[in-house]
Amino acid sequence: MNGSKRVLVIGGGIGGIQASLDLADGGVEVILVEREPSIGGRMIQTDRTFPTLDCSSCVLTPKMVEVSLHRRINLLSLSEVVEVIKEGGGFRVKIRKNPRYVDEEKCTSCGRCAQVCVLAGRIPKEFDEGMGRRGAIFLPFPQAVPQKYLIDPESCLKLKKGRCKKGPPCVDACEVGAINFDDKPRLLQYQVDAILIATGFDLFDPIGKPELGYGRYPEVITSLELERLMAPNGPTGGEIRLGDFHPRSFFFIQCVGSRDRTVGAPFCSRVCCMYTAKHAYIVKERVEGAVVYVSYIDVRAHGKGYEEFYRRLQDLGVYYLRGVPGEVYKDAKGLIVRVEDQFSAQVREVATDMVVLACGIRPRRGMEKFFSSLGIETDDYGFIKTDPMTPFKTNIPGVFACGVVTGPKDIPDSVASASCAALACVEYIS
Amino acid sequence: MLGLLKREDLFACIQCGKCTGSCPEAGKTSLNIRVMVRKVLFGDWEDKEVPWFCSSCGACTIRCPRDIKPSEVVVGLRAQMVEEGEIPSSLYRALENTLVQKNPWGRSRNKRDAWTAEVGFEIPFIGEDTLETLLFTCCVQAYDPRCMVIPRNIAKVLHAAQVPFGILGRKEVCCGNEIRRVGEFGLFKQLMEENEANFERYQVSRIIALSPHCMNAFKNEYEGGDKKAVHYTQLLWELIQEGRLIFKGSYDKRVVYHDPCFLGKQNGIFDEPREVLKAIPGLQLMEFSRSRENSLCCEGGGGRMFLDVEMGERNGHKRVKEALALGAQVIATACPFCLLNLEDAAAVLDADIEVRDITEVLMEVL
Amino acid sequence: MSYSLIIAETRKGEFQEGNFDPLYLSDIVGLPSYILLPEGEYGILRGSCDKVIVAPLKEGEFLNPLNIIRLLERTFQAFGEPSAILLPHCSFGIDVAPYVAGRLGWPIITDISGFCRGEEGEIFIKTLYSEKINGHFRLKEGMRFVGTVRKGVFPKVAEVVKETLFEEAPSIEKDPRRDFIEYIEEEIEDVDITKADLLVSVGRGVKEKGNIPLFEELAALLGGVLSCSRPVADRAWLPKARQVGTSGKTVRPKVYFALGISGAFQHIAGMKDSDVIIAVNKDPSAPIFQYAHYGVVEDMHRLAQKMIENLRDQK
Amino acid sequence: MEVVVLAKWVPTTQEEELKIIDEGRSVDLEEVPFRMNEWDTYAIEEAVRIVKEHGGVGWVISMGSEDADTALRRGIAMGLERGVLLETEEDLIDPFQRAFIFKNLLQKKGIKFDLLLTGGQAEDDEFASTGGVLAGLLEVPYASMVIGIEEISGGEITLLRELEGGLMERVKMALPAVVSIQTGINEPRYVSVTGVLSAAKKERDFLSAADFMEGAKGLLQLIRVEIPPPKEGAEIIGGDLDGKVSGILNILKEKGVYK
Repeated sequence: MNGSKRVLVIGGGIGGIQASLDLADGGVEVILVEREPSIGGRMIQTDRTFPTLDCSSCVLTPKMVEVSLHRRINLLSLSEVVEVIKEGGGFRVKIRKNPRYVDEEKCTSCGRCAQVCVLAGRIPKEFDEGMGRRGAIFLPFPQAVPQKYLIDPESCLKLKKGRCKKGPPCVDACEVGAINFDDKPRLLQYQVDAILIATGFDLFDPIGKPELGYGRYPEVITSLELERLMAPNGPTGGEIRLGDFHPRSFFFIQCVGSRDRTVGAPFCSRVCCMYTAKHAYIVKERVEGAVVYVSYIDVRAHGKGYEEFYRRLQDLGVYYLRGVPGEVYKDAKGLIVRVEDQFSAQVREVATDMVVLACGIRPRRGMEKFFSSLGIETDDYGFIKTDPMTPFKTNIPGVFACGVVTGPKDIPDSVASASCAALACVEYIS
Repeated sequence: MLGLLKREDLFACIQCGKCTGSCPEAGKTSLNIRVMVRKVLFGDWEDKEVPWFCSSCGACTIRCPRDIKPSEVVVGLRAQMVEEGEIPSSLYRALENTLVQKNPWGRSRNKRDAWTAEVGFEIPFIGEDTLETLLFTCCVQAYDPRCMVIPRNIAKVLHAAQVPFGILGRKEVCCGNEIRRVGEFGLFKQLMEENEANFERYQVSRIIALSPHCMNAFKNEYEGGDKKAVHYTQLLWELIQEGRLIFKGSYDKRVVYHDPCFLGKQNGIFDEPREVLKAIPGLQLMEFSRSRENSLCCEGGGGRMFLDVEMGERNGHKRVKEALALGAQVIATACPFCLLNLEDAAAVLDADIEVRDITEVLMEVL
Repeated sequence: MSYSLIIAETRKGEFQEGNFDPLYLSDIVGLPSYILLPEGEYGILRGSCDKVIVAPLKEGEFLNPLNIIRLLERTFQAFGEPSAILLPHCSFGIDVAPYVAGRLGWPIITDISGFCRGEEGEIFIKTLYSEKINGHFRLKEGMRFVGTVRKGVFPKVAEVVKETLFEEAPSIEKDPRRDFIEYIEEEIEDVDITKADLLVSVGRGVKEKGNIPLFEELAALLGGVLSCSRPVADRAWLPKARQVGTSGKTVRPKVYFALGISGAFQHIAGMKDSDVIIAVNKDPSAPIFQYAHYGVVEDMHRLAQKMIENLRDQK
Repeated sequence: MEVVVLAKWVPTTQEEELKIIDEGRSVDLEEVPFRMNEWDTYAIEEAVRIVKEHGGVGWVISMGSEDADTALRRGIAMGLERGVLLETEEDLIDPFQRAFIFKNLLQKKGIKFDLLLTGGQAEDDEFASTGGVLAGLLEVPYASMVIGIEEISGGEITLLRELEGGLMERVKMALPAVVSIQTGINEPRYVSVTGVLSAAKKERDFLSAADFMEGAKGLLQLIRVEIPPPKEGAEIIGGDLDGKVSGILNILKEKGVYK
């Protein structure tokens, strides 16, 4: 019924995926633009979801595949919207598709190229938050969609310096001749009737809280880094270790970069209490005899089954400690977390093997310019402003938003907002 | 009643405890700054001893996620006691001395320029010419024989680098940084006004502060605002970059740098002192685990140089032990209070380690 | 012939040494000396003054300016009016002298530490501005005054040996408005600093209580006892029993090792008879260097540190 | 209970190298800062406490140049109520004369007191006499070097005098009386700069000392001042820190107190 209508969905995380599928299933043609080489977003980086502890990739991978196969979804990976012009009832959008240097049509995803890359295992892997390594030619992660290799021009010797080992080896290894060092960015233009923004979030960079020792002590990691250590498709195959170091004691610090004016973020990120609870659970489950501390300001277990999950954690013997640590440093005993345990009003200096920072949520970096070019209003922190009664609408008619781009949400809420926004789109364009 | 704070400001406190977790005095003294903020909010803080435990390192205020400024709550409580006249006797002396002689030690104001005697050349009074660059000595460096070497060294460096500068001599009065922190706002204002009048009268366009405490006062507390005050380490790094200091010889020692709270944490000057040290030939710079923003307070601030409080292990002792564990031969710092406290600790611990001001290390190779 | 009347101090029946200074001053000025005392035995005075006048008053009644003034009135009647009333400069002298001067309408000079006679007449010297200045005072209306005399500054005029007469002062009706009740001894403390051969004594320069243990250690390593000056005891950094000086203990150790003590007269008075005084002070103009046999210009903390290091090494 | 304190505004000379001027007749105090005589702060504190406990009015009276008003303001800031300054530019050093002027003031102005407190001595001339002479002139009881006031009741005061060698005496006196206060009797409260500034708003009486000179002639004349000749002085042990330490240890060994 809407065969001629077209919607641009920006962002291929769980929100963008759900919205695209809903729109496409409703007969709308979807252009799904993803900046990264694969869709999947933040959710695909996580090991499991809370509070049910479902395997994230088991839930998400089928949806990602469905996106790639859907006849009404045009997936543009490695792509960015560069211009949007209001035109008639709709928009004319310009999209830059960045070069992959691997022909998507030809690549069979055999992986031989990656094996022979001179830099194989030497470049920090984005998907693993730098915990794992890749080469200059790589597949973002095993379940990536599109299931195509790409070359990172920043590290590839051929692209950067013009010369690699003879061959180069990847070219020699590729039986289908998919590698194309001459690939160039392409500018695509589309006419769309509506736009749905689902650009998601970044995590707060804890370098901004120097007292917590991130970037200084390798044993201080972010929650997303821990996700990668826990995930079966992560650098350690799900084993919680740093190289050969197997931590036995863990200290989780919540509200890192949330509820914190010193870093310009007085808001609550909504998800950290629960994902930390989940982490604590998995640690207890996988590391025998693990000693786990969780420091918090308030535990906000507001969702369905959340409080019960929190309670389960306590039954497992996790020390929930009310008080925000002042600092993390190292002495002869190892990492020391200095924190006031408020219920005993006592300052404790807790020695621990690993500190995990529950970093708060920030809008995706680099979106401000795009939003302002469109005239989209954002709040003080860069989240898109919406009205309470239409939480999926931006101030620009025809531009909708879902997921964390309008404010912190967990996965169920993001999915719900995606479906709502999709519905609103359909309503708008008909 | 709370100095610069109003009680209403404290309602925003969510009792997260970041302050207490950050406080170098928490645990070892009975100061629990979170509890103090809470009790002050409810108007039932009564203790007269605990507020004196704070060393004004500023960590609580810098890190407070709600911008409550707990260290100002301490200052407020102190101000209340100052107005009521109930303060520790040692502080009584320091304040009386500052009122009368313009320095907390009660040394004669007329001897404030005594340190110039041994520099070997005439140091002009700032008013003698349009010199514009003022070397601000302040009290510890002017009177403490151990610290007098700092102004002398800087004077020599400026002289050698042909930077014209002058001093206020007997006209200089205490910068008031600690006076404000012990809650004597009236006296602070008096000192500020006297110094600012001199800055104005002699058209000072740049102030070289020897102590981070003075620099902080000029930059952050004086009504005139940023009087182009720089810390001497900033000046030294400038001179080194401009190639105006010529090094002779080599300082072949392992040196660990201790960040003073008022230089580092509170004013963000972390790199210049390190750059100066790194520029010294032969010097091997080491880092404490707790360095930069996490530097462990020497406990010399907030009037604690004149106050005697009961406490557990002195942080200076911890610091010296940390330096020994690192294998450092020298602890270098850039604040007279840190210098005195750390040197004292090294002596008490009988530690085989030198404690030096950065200027002292520098002079070895100039 | 006029005379000088010395009102002497006794404590618990003991004749105080400080009474000799007014006696010697009287000899130097050239006046016959009469000495007024409470009930007691004063053979010790034979040969050193012209008259010993014993008042029919108990010590507690005598050491009282209100009774003294009544006693003086009767004494003047009996022996004539003196040219000078002299007292030792001590808690008694300073209690009685000004009151007597007020009642009599006479000038007063306290803490006299010198005397000379020249063109300007008789000059009494007293220190001003914490010992930094000597003031030369002249009596505008001739020799009639009340004075207190600093202890230990006037030597005995060698040739003076007097035929001392012992007399009884007339009895008086006591003034009921001031009454001695009792002496209060300070509580006995752990150590007796008056019995030590070596005193390590700290003053204001110690700066804070937290520094005391350093000097305790130094004293212990040297086998001495730690004492202090008034500011240290006032702040209760050391017990009062450790205080040297006029309001504390008078000590005569073999070595008095003073650190960070500037040398207020009250302190000097309590230690100046030590065999050897070693003074450490960072201020080279500290008055204590005038009294010490050996001086070290140095920060007391730095020096103590170093000494402790050396002493530990030797052990 | 009417309590009067005599307080003096004195030059702070402890740290100064003083110079003689005026052909040997006076000391150059031009560059010397002034402050409240330390003993007087204890006397004022004691007065404030007495008035607080027994009610009545506390007075602070000072004599000197107009700068001595600061003494009044400090006294008021500490808790006294009334301030009187006897202004004079003359350097009245004779304690007898000073006391006489105070006597005239009290009598002419009808200032009655139950207790008059002075500091044990003034830091500048160290006469320690004004209170005692005044008590004599007024024929009221007097006690000096008081280190404790134990009780005031029934027109009597029980106090402790500090004697030498750690000894004290307990004395009872009838009121009205004059008492001179020794340091250490209490812990004087701190007076903040703001406190002194706001005390400036309180009413004080500024009178000319010249109006109270009747019969108050100077009996004592300061004809000369001089810097005392340096005493023999100490033999200075110099050298570096090690040299100083070994020098001291040698003396201790020589004297046989340290082996």
